[in-house]
Amino acid sequence: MRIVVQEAPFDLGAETSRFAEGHKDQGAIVTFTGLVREDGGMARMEIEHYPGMTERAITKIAEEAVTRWSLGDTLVIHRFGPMQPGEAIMMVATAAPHRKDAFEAAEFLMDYLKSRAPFWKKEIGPDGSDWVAAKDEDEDALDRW
Amino acid sequence: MRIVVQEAPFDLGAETSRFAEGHKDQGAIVTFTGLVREDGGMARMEIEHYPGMTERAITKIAEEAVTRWSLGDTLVIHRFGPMQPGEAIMMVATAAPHRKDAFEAAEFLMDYLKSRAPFWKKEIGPDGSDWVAAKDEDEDALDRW
Amino acid sequence: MDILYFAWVRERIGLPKEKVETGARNVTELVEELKAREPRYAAAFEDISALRVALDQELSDFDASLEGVREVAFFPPMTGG
Amino acid sequence: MDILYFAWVRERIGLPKEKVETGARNVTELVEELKAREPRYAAAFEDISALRVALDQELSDFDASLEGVREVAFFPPMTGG
Repeated sequence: MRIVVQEAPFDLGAETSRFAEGHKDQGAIVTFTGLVREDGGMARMEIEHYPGMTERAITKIAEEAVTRWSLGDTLVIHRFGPMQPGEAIMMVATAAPHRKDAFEAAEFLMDYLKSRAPFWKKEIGPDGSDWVAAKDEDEDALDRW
Repeated sequence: MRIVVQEAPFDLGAETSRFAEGHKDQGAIVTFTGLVREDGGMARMEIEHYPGMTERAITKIAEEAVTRWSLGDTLVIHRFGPMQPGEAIMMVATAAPHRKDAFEAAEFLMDYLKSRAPFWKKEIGPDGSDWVAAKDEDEDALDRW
Repeated sequence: MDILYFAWVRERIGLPKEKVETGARNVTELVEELKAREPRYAAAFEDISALRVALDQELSDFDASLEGVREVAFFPPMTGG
Repeated sequence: MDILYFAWVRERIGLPKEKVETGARNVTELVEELKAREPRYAAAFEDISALRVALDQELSDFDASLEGVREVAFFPPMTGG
């Protein structure tokens, strides 16, 4: 289990390679990557977080995933601070003997990271800035687990 | 939509980077990678396929995914021929505005590639070789779509 | 008509591809013709439920018509991914 | 007791962190004390249903006891991922 909370950009390809290289005994690797969408309107994004609690919350979520599914390993990288459109905000990766476990665990991690890890997104556009509002559907997504 | 059927190994990290780079307008990228498991018993794997039908079948599956989910793009790479333990057999990638679409479409692609694309795996061990038997659960997995 | 065999079907029959002249109207009739030829065909087609068939590179059924079909392929259930 | 504010709660109150002396037994009582201080607190805590609270870095509830708690954090629903 590797959990990284950092301000710096990360290299999605290199992290994916490194994770897969380390899990040749597993068979199935799933990754999810969240990008700052390049849709023309937003100049940049800023993510605030709660140092200390962030790492604890993500660790708890990842530990829960490991107890629920047969997983070889899991990786979570989540950035904070300013980031540009097109940059990766975060990624999760799961390695498992079977694809069903790898997929479900990755979805579980994402659903919980969305609503239970202390990050707050702010979008900064040409006319000002706005905190991203939490969506009811993100809270509802937790019900399935 | 990019579909690649090849004998040569591919670089998972580079393919993942390239796919994400091309979809900065999407927000969510999911990848699945299947590896030849390094479990000590198997010397190598060989995958036979049905040239011509393979590309048609994968294209049909990918086109179906695009009609069912809101997807920016999809990538399928599948190898045939001999491969060593630890090597990647195949990968799929999906790009979507929302994570639910990216995840579901990737799972759909995997479920159909398993049972509807004409590939056959043979495991070659120290004491001989065996064709991998299809699992009932793989056929059953199609029922959910 | 071209007939293709893959995986253990190919191994049992001992060849990947052959041309046949047939009056079979559907896949089941073609299978019966092939089984009558030689024991290796009878062995390969012994349990039809363990086989799949594609007509002109589209997955199909054993009761499908062969009218206009140029390429028939027999193989075990796929194990890709 | 340390009180931390994040995102728009921090912006409305105008500071990220402060120390308070309080006799509040639970989070709701603490919120009432803070609201009584100044309009900017009243504004930040106007709609409690739009807020979340963490006690010593664990997500908690507004009726939770503050006994032994050293750090309380208020923030809007998280939007990570």
